Amino acid sequence: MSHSIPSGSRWRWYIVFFVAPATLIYTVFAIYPIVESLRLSLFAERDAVEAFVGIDNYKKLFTEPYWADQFWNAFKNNVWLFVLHMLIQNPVALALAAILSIPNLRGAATYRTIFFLPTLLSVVVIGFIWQLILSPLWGITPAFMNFMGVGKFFAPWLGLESSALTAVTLISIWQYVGIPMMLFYAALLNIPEETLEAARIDGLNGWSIFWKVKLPLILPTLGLVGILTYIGNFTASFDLIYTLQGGLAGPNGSTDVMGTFMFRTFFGFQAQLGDVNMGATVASSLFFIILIGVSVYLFGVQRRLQRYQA
Amino acid sequence: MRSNPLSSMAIHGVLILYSALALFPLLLIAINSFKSKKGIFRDPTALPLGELYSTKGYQSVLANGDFPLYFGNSLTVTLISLVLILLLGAMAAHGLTEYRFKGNGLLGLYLILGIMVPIRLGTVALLELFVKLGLTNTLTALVLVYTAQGLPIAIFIFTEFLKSVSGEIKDSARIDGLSEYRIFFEVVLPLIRPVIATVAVFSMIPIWNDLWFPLILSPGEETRTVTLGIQQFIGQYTVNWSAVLAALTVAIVPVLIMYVIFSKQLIRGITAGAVKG
Amino acid sequence: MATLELNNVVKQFGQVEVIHDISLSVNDGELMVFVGPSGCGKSTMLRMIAGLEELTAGDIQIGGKKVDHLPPAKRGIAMVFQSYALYPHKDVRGNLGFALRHAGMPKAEVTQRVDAAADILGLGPLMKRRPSELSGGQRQRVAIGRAIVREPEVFLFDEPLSNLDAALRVHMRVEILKLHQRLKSTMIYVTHDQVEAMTLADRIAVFRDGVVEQCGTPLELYKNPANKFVAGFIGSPAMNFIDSNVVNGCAEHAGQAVINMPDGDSNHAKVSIGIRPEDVRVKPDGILSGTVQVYEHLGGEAYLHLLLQDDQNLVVRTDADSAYRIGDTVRFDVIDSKLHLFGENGVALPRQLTS
Amino acid sequence: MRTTILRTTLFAAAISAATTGWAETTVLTIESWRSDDQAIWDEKIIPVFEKQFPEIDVQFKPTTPTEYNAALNARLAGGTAGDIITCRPFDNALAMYEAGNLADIKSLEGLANFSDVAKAAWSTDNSDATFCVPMASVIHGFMYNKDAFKELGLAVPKTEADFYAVLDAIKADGNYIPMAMGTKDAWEAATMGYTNVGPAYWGGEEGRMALINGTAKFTDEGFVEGFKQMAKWTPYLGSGFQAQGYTDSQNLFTLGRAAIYPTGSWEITGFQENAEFELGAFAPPAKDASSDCYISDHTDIGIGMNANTKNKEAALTFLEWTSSAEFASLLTNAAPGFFSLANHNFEVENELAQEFMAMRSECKATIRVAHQILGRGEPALSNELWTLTANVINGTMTAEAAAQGAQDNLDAWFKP
Repeated sequence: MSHSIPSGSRWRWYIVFFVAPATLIYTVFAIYPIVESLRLSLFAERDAVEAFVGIDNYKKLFTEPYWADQFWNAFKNNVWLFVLHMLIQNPVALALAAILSIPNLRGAATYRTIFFLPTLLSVVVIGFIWQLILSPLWGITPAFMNFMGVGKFFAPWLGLESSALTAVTLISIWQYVGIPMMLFYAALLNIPEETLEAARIDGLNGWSIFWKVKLPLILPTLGLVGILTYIGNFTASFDLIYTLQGGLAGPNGSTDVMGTFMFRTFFGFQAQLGDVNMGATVASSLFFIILIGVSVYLFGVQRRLQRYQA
Repeated sequence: MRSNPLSSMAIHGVLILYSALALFPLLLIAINSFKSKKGIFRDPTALPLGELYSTKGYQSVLANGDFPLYFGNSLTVTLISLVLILLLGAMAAHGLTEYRFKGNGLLGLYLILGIMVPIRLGTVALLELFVKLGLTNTLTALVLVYTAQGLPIAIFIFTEFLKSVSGEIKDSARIDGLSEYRIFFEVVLPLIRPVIATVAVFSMIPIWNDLWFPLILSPGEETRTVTLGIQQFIGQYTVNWSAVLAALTVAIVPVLIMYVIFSKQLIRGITAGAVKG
Repeated sequence: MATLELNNVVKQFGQVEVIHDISLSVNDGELMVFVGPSGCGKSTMLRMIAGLEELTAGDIQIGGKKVDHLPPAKRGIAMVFQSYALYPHKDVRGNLGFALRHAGMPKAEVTQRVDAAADILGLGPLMKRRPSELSGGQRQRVAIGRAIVREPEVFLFDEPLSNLDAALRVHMRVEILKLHQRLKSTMIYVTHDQVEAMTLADRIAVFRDGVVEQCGTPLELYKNPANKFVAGFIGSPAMNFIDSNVVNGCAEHAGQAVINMPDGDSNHAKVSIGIRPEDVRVKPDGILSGTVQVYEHLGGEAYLHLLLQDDQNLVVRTDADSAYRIGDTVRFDVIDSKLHLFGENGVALPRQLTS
Repeated sequence: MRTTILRTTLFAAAISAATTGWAETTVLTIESWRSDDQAIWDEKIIPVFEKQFPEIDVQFKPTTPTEYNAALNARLAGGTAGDIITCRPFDNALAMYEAGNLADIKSLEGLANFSDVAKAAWSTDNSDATFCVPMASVIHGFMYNKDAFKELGLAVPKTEADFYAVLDAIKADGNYIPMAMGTKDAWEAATMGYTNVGPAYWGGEEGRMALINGTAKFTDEGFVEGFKQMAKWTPYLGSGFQAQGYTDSQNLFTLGRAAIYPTGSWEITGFQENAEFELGAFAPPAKDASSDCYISDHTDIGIGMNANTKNKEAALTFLEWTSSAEFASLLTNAAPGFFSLANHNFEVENELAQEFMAMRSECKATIRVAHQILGRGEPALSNELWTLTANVINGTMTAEAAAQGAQDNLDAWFKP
């Protein structure tokens, strides 16, 4: 015997009501355009008409030196970007969060606001300020370094192949450290006071409580920050590098990342005309790289980490 | 923790040092925006006092009488997008967490897929779409794109939060005779209030600061946003740094105000378990 | 006031059946307790009665009327939740009157009903507070008040006391009992705590794995458990079970005949003998013996945890003025007439005991 | 100010539409990368046109140079690009024409006012189609701080030897950075460096045509020498020049901290507004006293029509006007440094502009080496030259290696 649904209606319209508007806007204005773009990676202009070429564009991207060199250069730079963010941004964020979460810290709210400020700013602003600060011409950094007695170590970092990427990355870290800091901070505040008291009774001091109790307890947040860093490393890094170093991501391509490479390919740059199909190919490759990372996180890291969760 | 004065001093020392690092660049802009060009380059770190002081930069900005319009546009776009992101995102998250239905998990995954891919990839298709819809050079186009772009993160955070909320209160409302719609608006929405600030801040930043979509979708004079306006302004005044710095300062202020409004709620939201991982 | 009938109720979540064909009736004005370990289906059953879960098969009647097609609000029920489920953004008065106002009741009547409920529960001074400003007990009282104002035909309680501390729990238990006596309404109360079940219930339904193992008054369940599960679940400390071989029609323990099998029953080679701690008499010439492992003294009475010769455990109640030390050997007898026998499948064997 | 004008025009248009009833206003939008010129167009050029053609409302909508191509291409693809498109010269515009984004305007009568050389920048190789009206050329050379030269008693250099002697003198004095240029943005290095002084070594047009014909290679002496000159510049640049961007250089020079600025004539307006000293210009030095000097008189800006415009007639009207003597004079005088390519006679009033104009008669002219035909590879050779030149100046690459790199780019696709 069939039974009626308590709410009285067979087709639960309210679910449609809740889910449909978001799904619709998202599908039409986010997924559709992206899929449409990715579709283009399977096509190429042959004799002035779009023709289906299968994976030819991908072959080109990975075999022709002109493309492959750029791709691997950008990829390598992205890896460096990621490593630096993981080694500097996230530990600094964690340290700041750990300090801020000390109970009854005076001025904690003010510090928090200040630390988050750079995150709010547009890259137009950030790019401009840091170029000014690091500029060898206007003398802010050289003067400061002279003052500190290390003036001879100054170099025009943004302009040197050896240091430009690292300099840009440090600026990015300066800007975005607020986000992981907030996440860590929230996670640290969520640790029950009893757990910490138990640790104190077990004879752990401040340091060892942090390493042996707090850190394991916020591991899931560490994982989350890790994957957000990974994604941001491929998607968000574009704006800053484009603003600071231009479309060619100089000097000599040393700051080129997947984002700038894709943009340059897709839309062209100065004398170079855009190639929509190759741009889409780079974009799709980027998409798969991100997808692999996210899958590793979802199916490997996150599962393991969640065991610690209460 | 027992605080001994020495370690407390060390802690504040570290915090103040980092504050200086975070604030110095911003102060630099603000200070120099009140100087003449000569003043900026003679000594960038000097305070705008005496002969260095000049409001020429701000005069150039004001002379370009369009900035109020740009601010209006940015505010309109940002606020409407925010409302849509928050409302539709919360609705979808509620639908996904509260009801069992076929394809629920898959739909959830689909909706947060957008975190991974920058919509910018789809610019050309988007533009063609808006041309067909007759929405180019309208703020509506921007609102739609930003909403689509902001939804995945919003849904992700709301879902995480709603998962941690006991379902009993909704059941209780059901027993009190509320329809599913009213349960959402009268019970769930007030419940997620602390997280709303979190989502609002995280969604607001990229919208306010975006340069790309205004440039492509709505570059028209009447629909220009502040960030685009500033950027074009910089383009026109490449060598007039007083004006550029004044414009940059002017661009920072509104974001700052919005942040201060939301910031109290922000931490409460994050700590409410919003972003648990 | 109404009766409640559950007829052949089945519930599946996807492919998993969690309620297997349950039929049960609750009388008008009766306080029925659903008890069982977590995951036994008791809460699911309650939620189906409330209308929060759909039935897969079967039907539910309240006051002789089929209700399983009705939304929760139309079923004439009210429910009190474990987490209280108060609206955090409304004060106590707002929480109490919310359902009534929503149903479109005139303001004056809402106020009158809310005040009456507040009066019963002593919430008067708290009316302007928000839930976050209330203690656990006060919140629970508001949650109950919210149910009362609706004057439902059936009250549903879903583990309402488990978030409270022990003393408050005892106190609230009494209040609920008083409330039931005062309102004389039909109530269904879900708990995993058998003490709550025993003290509150007119009748208890013991759930396990989606079936009702036994339903009856607390005393029936205590005296005549239908199976080993019910026997072990009802009563505190729990009933002891001694594995025993049947030799010559006699269940024996450590070579010592303990109890005769019911007449003519020769189908069992092994049985469990169920012995409640209170049905053991310690005496120096007892035929059974064990070594004291733990001695619990509760003031008015004391419990001995004995290790029997074949390494089985037995908890024994003894009077408070006796003194034992760990390692002492204790001799005892069992009261034959109060023993229970269970077959290998756990089902109670009829007791026609001769000894 | 701008809006006021805009509003007045709109208002006037509305009035005229309302009173006449039939005259509908057509709005033409101009795409351009010259955001610096906004005021010039809004205040000086457009009002003149609109006075003659009140039924057409022209709006100048520039995008900053860094975003111009990307944004324009996206808008073209989406069908929202402006009616009038400012064209970059040669291969870039040609590709846009071939992609169907620029219309063939060969039928425009006004094109007769331009020389074939000028038209070549915006025509197909066989000259069958012309897709932009030549608007202006820019002349490369050097600007210098006249006050500084006076102070140090320096004369304008004519030859390579003079040039380095002057630089050495400035460097020895130490008050000024000899030359304001950085390599951070890369394009100045190639545009104001290599293609500025290089023609003197590869013989200008001769050398460029030889490359196109396949009779010369980048690895030939003249082209390598161009790169070698770049390497010689390094010691005269400001410290930290690697991180010095275009605007940094502009500021360095206009603030009077650098004495010489390798540049093009397009800087005239901005520099004259901002510099508080007297500006002068000199041509790229000749190899030696017996050699000719060469300038890059680069056909830089054309103006064409979006092939898909809905206002074709109005757009053609506007383009026809841009080929007139009136426009040529307006542009050259409003934006001194952008020299009209038309054959009309008009006066150039700006003195500094006149100095640049004078170079035309003193030196042989050519265009930027990589722009015509040679720029069609992947990546475009001119983009490649940016990076190569910057590398040479930075000292991370030898002149020979850079020349080889440029030749490799050609070898990969180019058939003479």
